[in-house]
Amino acid sequence: MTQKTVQEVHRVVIRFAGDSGDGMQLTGDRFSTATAVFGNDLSTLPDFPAEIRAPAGSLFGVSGFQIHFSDEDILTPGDRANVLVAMNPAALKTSLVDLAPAGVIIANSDAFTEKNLERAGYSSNPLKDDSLSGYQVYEIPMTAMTLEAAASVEGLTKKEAERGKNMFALGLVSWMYSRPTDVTERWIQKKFGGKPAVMAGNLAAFRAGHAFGETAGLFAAQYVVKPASNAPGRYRNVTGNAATAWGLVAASGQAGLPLFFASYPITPASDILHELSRLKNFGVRTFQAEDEIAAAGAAVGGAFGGHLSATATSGPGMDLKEEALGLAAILELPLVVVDVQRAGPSTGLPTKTEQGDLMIAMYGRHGEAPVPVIAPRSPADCFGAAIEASRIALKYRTPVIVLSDGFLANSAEPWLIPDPASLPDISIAFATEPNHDGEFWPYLRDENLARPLAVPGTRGLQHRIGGLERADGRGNVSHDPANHERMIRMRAAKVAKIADDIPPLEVDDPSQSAEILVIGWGSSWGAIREACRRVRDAGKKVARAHLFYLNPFPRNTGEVLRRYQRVLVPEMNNGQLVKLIRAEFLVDAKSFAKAQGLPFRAGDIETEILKRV
Amino acid sequence: MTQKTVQEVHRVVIRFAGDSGDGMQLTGDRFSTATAVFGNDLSTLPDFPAEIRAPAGSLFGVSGFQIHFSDEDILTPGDRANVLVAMNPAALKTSLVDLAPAGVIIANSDAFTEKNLERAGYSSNPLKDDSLSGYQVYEIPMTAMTLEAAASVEGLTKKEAERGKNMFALGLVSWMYSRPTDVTERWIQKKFGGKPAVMAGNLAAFRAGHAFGETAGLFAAQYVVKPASNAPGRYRNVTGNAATAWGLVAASGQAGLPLFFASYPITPASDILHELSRLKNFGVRTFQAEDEIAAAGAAVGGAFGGHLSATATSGPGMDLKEEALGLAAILELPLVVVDVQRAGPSTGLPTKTEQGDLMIAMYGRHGEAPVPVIAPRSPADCFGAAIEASRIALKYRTPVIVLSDGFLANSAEPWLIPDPASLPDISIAFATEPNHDGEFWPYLRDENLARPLAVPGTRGLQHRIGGLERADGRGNVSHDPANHERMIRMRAAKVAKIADDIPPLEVDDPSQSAEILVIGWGSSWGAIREACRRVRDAGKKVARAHLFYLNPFPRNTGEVLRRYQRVLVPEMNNGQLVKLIRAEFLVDAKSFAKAQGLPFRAGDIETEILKRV
Amino acid sequence: MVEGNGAVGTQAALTKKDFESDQEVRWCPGCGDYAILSAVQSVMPTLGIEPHKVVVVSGIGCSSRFPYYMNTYGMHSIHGRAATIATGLATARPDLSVWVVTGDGDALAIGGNHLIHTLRRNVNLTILMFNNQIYGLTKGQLSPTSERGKVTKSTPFGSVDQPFNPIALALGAEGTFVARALAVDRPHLTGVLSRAAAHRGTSFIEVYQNCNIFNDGAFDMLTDKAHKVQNQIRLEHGKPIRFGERDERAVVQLRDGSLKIVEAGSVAEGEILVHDEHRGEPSLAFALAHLSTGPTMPTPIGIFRDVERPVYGDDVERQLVAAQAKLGAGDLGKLLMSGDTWEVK
Amino acid sequence: MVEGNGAVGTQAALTKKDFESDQEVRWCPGCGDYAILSAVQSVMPTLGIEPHKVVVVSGIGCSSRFPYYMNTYGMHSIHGRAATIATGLATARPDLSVWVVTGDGDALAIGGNHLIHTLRRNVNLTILMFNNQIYGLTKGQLSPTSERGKVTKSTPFGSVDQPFNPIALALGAEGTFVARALAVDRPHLTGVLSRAAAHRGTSFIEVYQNCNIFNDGAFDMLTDKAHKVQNQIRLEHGKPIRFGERDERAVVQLRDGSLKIVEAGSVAEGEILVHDEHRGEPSLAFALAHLSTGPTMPTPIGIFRDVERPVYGDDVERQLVAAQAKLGAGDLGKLLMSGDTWEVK
Ligand SMILES: Cc1ncc(C[n+]2csc(CCOP(=O)(O)OP(=O)(O)O)c2C)c(N)n1
Ligand SMILES: Cc1ncc(C[n+]2csc(CCOP(=O)(O)OP(=O)(O)O)c2C)c(N)n1
Ligand code: SF4
Ligand code: SF4
Ligand SMILES: [Mg+2]
Ligand SMILES: [Mg+2]
Repeated sequence: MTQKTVQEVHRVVIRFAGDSGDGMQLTGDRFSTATAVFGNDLSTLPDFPAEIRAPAGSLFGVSGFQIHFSDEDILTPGDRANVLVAMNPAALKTSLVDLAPAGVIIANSDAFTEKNLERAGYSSNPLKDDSLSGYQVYEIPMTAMTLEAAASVEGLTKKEAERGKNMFALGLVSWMYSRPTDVTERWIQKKFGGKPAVMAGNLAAFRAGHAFGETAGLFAAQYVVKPASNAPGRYRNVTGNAATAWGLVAASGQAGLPLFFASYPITPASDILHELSRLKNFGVRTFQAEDEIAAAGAAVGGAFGGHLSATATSGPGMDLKEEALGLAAILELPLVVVDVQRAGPSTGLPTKTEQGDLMIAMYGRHGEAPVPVIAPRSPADCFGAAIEASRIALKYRTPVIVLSDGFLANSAEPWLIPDPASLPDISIAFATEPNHDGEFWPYLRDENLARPLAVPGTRGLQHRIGGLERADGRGNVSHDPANHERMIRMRAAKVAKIADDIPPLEVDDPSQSAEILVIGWGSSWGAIREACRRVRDAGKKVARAHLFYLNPFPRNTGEVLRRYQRVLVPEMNNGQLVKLIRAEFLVDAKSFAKAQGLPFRAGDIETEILKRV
Repeated sequence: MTQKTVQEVHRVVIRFAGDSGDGMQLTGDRFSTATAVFGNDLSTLPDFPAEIRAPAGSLFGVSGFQIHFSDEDILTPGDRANVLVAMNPAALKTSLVDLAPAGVIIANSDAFTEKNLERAGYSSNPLKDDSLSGYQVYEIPMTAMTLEAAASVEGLTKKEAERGKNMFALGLVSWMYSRPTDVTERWIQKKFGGKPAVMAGNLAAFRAGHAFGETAGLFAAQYVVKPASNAPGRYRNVTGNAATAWGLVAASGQAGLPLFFASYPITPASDILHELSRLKNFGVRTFQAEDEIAAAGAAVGGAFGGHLSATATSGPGMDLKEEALGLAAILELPLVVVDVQRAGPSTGLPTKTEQGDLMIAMYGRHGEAPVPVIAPRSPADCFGAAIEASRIALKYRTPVIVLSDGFLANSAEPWLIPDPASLPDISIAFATEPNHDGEFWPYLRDENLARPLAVPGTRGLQHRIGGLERADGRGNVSHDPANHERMIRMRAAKVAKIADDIPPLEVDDPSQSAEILVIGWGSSWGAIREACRRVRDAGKKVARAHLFYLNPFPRNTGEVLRRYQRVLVPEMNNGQLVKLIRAEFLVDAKSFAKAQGLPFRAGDIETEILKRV
Repeated sequence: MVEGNGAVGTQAALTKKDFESDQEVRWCPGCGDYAILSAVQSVMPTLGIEPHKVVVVSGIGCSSRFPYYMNTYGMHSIHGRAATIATGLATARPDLSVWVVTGDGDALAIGGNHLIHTLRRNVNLTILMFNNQIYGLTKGQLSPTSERGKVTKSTPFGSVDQPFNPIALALGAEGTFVARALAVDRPHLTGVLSRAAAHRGTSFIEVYQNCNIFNDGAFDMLTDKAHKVQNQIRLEHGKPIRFGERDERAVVQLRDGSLKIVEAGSVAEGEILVHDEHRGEPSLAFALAHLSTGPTMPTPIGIFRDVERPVYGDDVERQLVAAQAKLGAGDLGKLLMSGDTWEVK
Repeated sequence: MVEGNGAVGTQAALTKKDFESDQEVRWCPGCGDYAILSAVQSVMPTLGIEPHKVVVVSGIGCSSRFPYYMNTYGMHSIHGRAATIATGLATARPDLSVWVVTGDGDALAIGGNHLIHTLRRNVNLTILMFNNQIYGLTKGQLSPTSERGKVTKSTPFGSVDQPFNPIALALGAEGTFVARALAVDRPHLTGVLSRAAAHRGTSFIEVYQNCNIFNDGAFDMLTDKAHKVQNQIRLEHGKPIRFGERDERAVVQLRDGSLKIVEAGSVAEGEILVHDEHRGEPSLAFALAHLSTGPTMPTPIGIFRDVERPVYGDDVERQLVAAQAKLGAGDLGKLLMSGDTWEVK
């Protein structure tokens, strides 16, 4: 065994790339877990093809997983990778653009066959010609070594054995970055518990990869990234979709109401349904409807029945839910609608992320039907967003839209697990008694302009609601022109008034004298923050704010905006928040719009800011 | 016979009001026709209940029809009526608010029975107490006189005879305002041609009403409103819905393409379907779909098939069409979508008018899917709007939204019938040949950024389109991030570029030195114009502009807006155009919003302007 | 008083009045909807369900104004979507008695998909579809049950649409309780309503209802004094299917399985088809649905099918109970701690 | 070469290649969709319709990628809405041969309403529904054809949904051509496809298609060498329905109209049900649809029903022609001048 140096580095970006069938998502996921357990801060970016299983070796079938980890806090999955693990030529070809200059390439040389090279459109083998001379290339026959490692395992087919090559890669990279191995080994043991041969094969492959790093003379150094100094407590990795699902469950508990969740599968929102449908012992009722209209309708029904009621979808499904949303707005029923945005319009790029649905969230319904809109900024933030949406929905009797997106949905970050006891009480009181001269009037209002909710089954409070304009107070159908106008204004005022009940917009402006404010919303938070950090590191001044509440805006938003000479609004769309800001505050905010189906790179925003400071 | 004076007046507003079963819409319609044929300018406002046939005598069952006619040009159906024809107590009660001080009430005293008074909530008969002392009241036993007039008609049941009382009222008012009788008599003869007894009864009633005016000593004067000096030519009355239907037929002719019209019934848009389904000899295919989604889908199919394809709906239906609209936007297929707006949100006030759908027209689709939006300003203007929408749709291969509304839909105005030969040629060339190295590339672009359309059935140009992002040029599915961004920008640029192809915004500012600009869109045109006329008549200065093109705005819009110190935006909603203007031009435009389900009264806007000049 | 659908209570007897709201009924004078409202209001007190445990959900249409007139909980919702809302409500709240009132357009045009999915899931709902074979509220267009050739506002040259046979459609969609009744035949209608309410799962009742404004007389052949006896084929469980003034006509099943109307005298009594509501396989009910192609000829009236099948909401509930029994009530703290976690000190 | 559906042409013979696009086929290796694509591409040239007269419209799903691979006109549209687009296209352009390719989710979940309305209208379309009893593209959720108890991503405790019987649903919706085929049985599938193409009106074919990723083996009992002979019940017009290795089993209709599988030897030959695709009344086809509750038992394969009924687009066209014959071609000037007009001088 040669003596290896162990170098300390502060941050590393690794990209695993291979065929859809190569198990790259799993590999990345396991590496993330080990990294998290080790104590680094991290951010991940899964990036998979639209096809379920594309033909082996094809360019469009490449599945990638990028992880950025560090000993300090991490804000994005990283602009460019330092290390690329390429399981085949197609993976190499599609991922090279994302590799930093002089980066490391670890290639499964066994997969660089003539056939695979041709499929990837290489006329010669890049590992053999000098086209990769700008990088540090390690060619490793991973398939062969995996097969060898598993050779002694009884009852394992060759195909099964070969599928362990991702574990080989994982073992190797785990060694390179000094990741703990026990976490992964335990996971393998548990995951394949039912199939001892497969378990043994995977374990062998993982260990072989690790040992190869350790023993082969190939690698000059092993790296270590020290744990980040995160706040003390117990942590886990969490994706946005899982956090959303758990947030809804938490909200149900904090409201003291059972959760009713109606949804129709759609990428990238389906995992919320998947997760919630597992939680039956939490009393969660999930309903896979025949379409998004039915899901939204059922959710309205659940809300009328006094449950905490929610639905989740992505863009195309939003189009279909709008009519029910408008109904819920006039019925004034609590309802949480999660839109996990993806790249549109139409089917667009269904597995890619975008922030294209802010306008439809604001204005997607005919007539005047304003509803509150909020947007989480990171995977873990989805947990709180689900609770906050539930709180607002219940307290103000209104549908609330949560704008998550494909990036948040699938990306993971370490999360300081909250103590359930620390969560807010969001329970509300249902009506139990007549409230007007012995009658029950469903459209009387409290100080928040919220109407009383009498749940079916409550004796004596029978009443009828519906989509025709309601008489103020009494709640019967009213064709009175003045009442209609009053009710339109009332519904708008109710939503606007929520601004009294939310925190002011915080500004991050360490210099206190920046001239430019960068303001964003949703999942671009990390990239914007990282960009500002870099700008400041470069000695320039920039202020930063991030809107969690998009309707209504926090009370001080206008004041914040007007404090700066220039306002820049980076968005992963063609400019939507910027329109709302300009209309509302008459501030000459400028849009920096990028709509490539990918999360922002901090570098892009950094460049844009530097142009303007 | 007493000698009557004939007084000349310049403008009169008459309101006919009665039970839904009393035939008030017909009465108003016939009076309008006679008035139009006589040569007055006019504007009408039908106002009917949501119920099909409300219980006789009920307040909510009152059906009204207001007509404003004049010897000069008319802009609105009139703020308040000069004459109210009240066929029963409920009609009197609900319409009195719309009667001008000292106005004339012509009441069918036979209907003021105890039962009817009670149904209308009168504790005493207003014709007998002095509650109407501020008005000129004529009590006429119309039912009895109608029955008497028809007594000699053979084979007429009493019920049938009684139903002629609206014709009695029509006869009487026709006499009062010196309307020609031949038009109405001819119409009665034609309408009831198949039922001679009913025809005779109605004729007798009409003549009796006329004769009663002439012979009874009741009326001191007969009035005459001279013909207006309209431009020479042949005229007719037209409602917005009829004009829309005919405009689509005209567009089909001018494009040289058959019309395919798919729709699902909804008030107040259904009449477009009704009218078009009659025009089969124009080659118009109408398809009553199972819902609005299917209607929009079928329209996309018709467009792909090379027809001029259109669909019409109202608010709730717009929610449902948005997904197909987004598809059409990415397919870049020509499609005309008419939204006859009604009062929302949700079912709202379905028979009432509103301008509540501008935002959903602009932003109702997930993702970035801009489409052109235009809005006719008067019933007759719907004809040109349908043609212009078709022109833009065909030339730019894009869905186009036409925002009509319930007021335009049902209201009528005289229309100088256009000469078909004067209509624009809006034909386009379909692709017939490969356009790229022997292949057909459906996403190459012409100078307007429009793509080539190859209609199925064209030999050799087979190609596939779809809702996944298209590769620029080639048109295949593309997951390339840069291509996605390029295509999003391309589609937006194409729509924006239409601004080069539309006339500049005209400003009506006779003083050339007004400080305030009033800018509106759609059906409020007449009311705004009338309001400005009054403000100017009062010696104040005001400028006025009206947006027909809402997306894109005419090129000079910003320049126009910035020319004025104050900008006022009257809208029949809670403020929508005002948001677009503020966001786009950063002009501190103020909203004057009214959402009572009724068209603006000129007086309301006048007051609002006067506050600000 | 017991919770839920179909259970008989013990409290002071309820009356029709208990189910009447204070709202003025707003259908056209003479509309068939009045009779159905009255029938429902008179059946309700006999079901032993208190008004506050009943919810009536409707879509949009003349028929869909129904909930306003019932002194129960109610929702007048969106065109075509009542079944979705009712599905959510009944699934969340299996303790309620949830009724859907809908029209032929509301249920079969825009709402067709929700109807068939509700039927296959067997959600615990009672669906009353008022079939007037026309769009009433929008003033007279074609509906999916309008007959071919029908002249309406939207088909001035006559319809070219083949109508649905709603009973056949419901059976094709796995309906467990499928019936037809006439708005004007109160005793028969109330009988069917009681049975529908007693059925746990989705009960679908097509009620032929005259729209005297836009489609007057559509059902005269089944309701007119002069014709009804010849044309109403009453389906009664366990009884041979005979009809006519003196039961002189009968339904027989031919060798090839098809049904035919014959003179009762021309066949042996044993040959006459005996109606069996409860037959598991729906083909006989389907054949009965096809005995008539419209209400202008001899047409079966009554319960075509009434079978038991697991109920959607009950099964959902059962899974919750089972999961809780197995895993214990959900513990958020544990959930969040599940999987890989680590401590930062 | 003649325009339209089903007409035989005279030009240089078309080949399979003429119907293959240049796009790389992107289904999972082993997916049943490949076989269907290949079958369709090989049937097309035999229909005598040139590629440019063919349009394939699809919704969204794995199956719905189909149009990209056909060298015809095509549209990959919106989830569930292919039938609407195809209806518009076929109605506007009766000269085209319009095909719809859809999945069990696309056609029966979100698209269920359009499917049943298309069937009742009898729009001139050939609808191929690839039934893999799962949502493929969204990675493995329950579909409306998934069996009860099925564990999927969205039903980890097993499904509580009663599935549709797609053949029964299509028959309940007035389908005129209703068939079932197997992706892997090329000769049978191509036979059914040819017949479907020849049918004017809506042809609905349910194709059992294996999704080897998310629902592998769902149809093994019908396709496995070991089981298929015992389980495939081939429906052939005019022939007694027998199946099994030596045709030892048969379908008979009982006295009460229901169908039963018996040992062929146990009944007289004349008692065996003779299949009749063309029977006007759909009850027999419906009973056949209910012979099996899923592809894991003896299941009929073939054409359940093939009857003629007026075709929507044809009738629409006929009304235009009639109106033009009666009123002359539309004259805009005259139209605008119709009704009351007046002259201003
Ligand atoms: C989304 C939407 N589309 C269309 C309408 C218009 N609409 C209201 S009721 C109705 C049909 C009514 O027919 P039916 O369901 O048969 O009820 P009926 O009035 O005959 O009782 C239609 C098309 C609507 N309200 N919403
Ligand atoms: C409006 C909308 N909702 C949901 C989706 C997501 N989605 C795409 S395909 C699909 C179902 C696919 O199942 P199926 O139709 O059976 O086709 P398969 O993939 O199995 O061939 C769903 C739910 C979508 N694209 N659009
Ligand atoms: S229009 Fe017809 S269905 Fe509607 S209320 Fe009137 S009579 Fe009844
Ligand atoms: S997921 Fe299933 S249906 Fe989709 S392509 Fe793969 S094998 Fe075929
Ligand atoms: Mg109806
Ligand atoms: Mg499927």
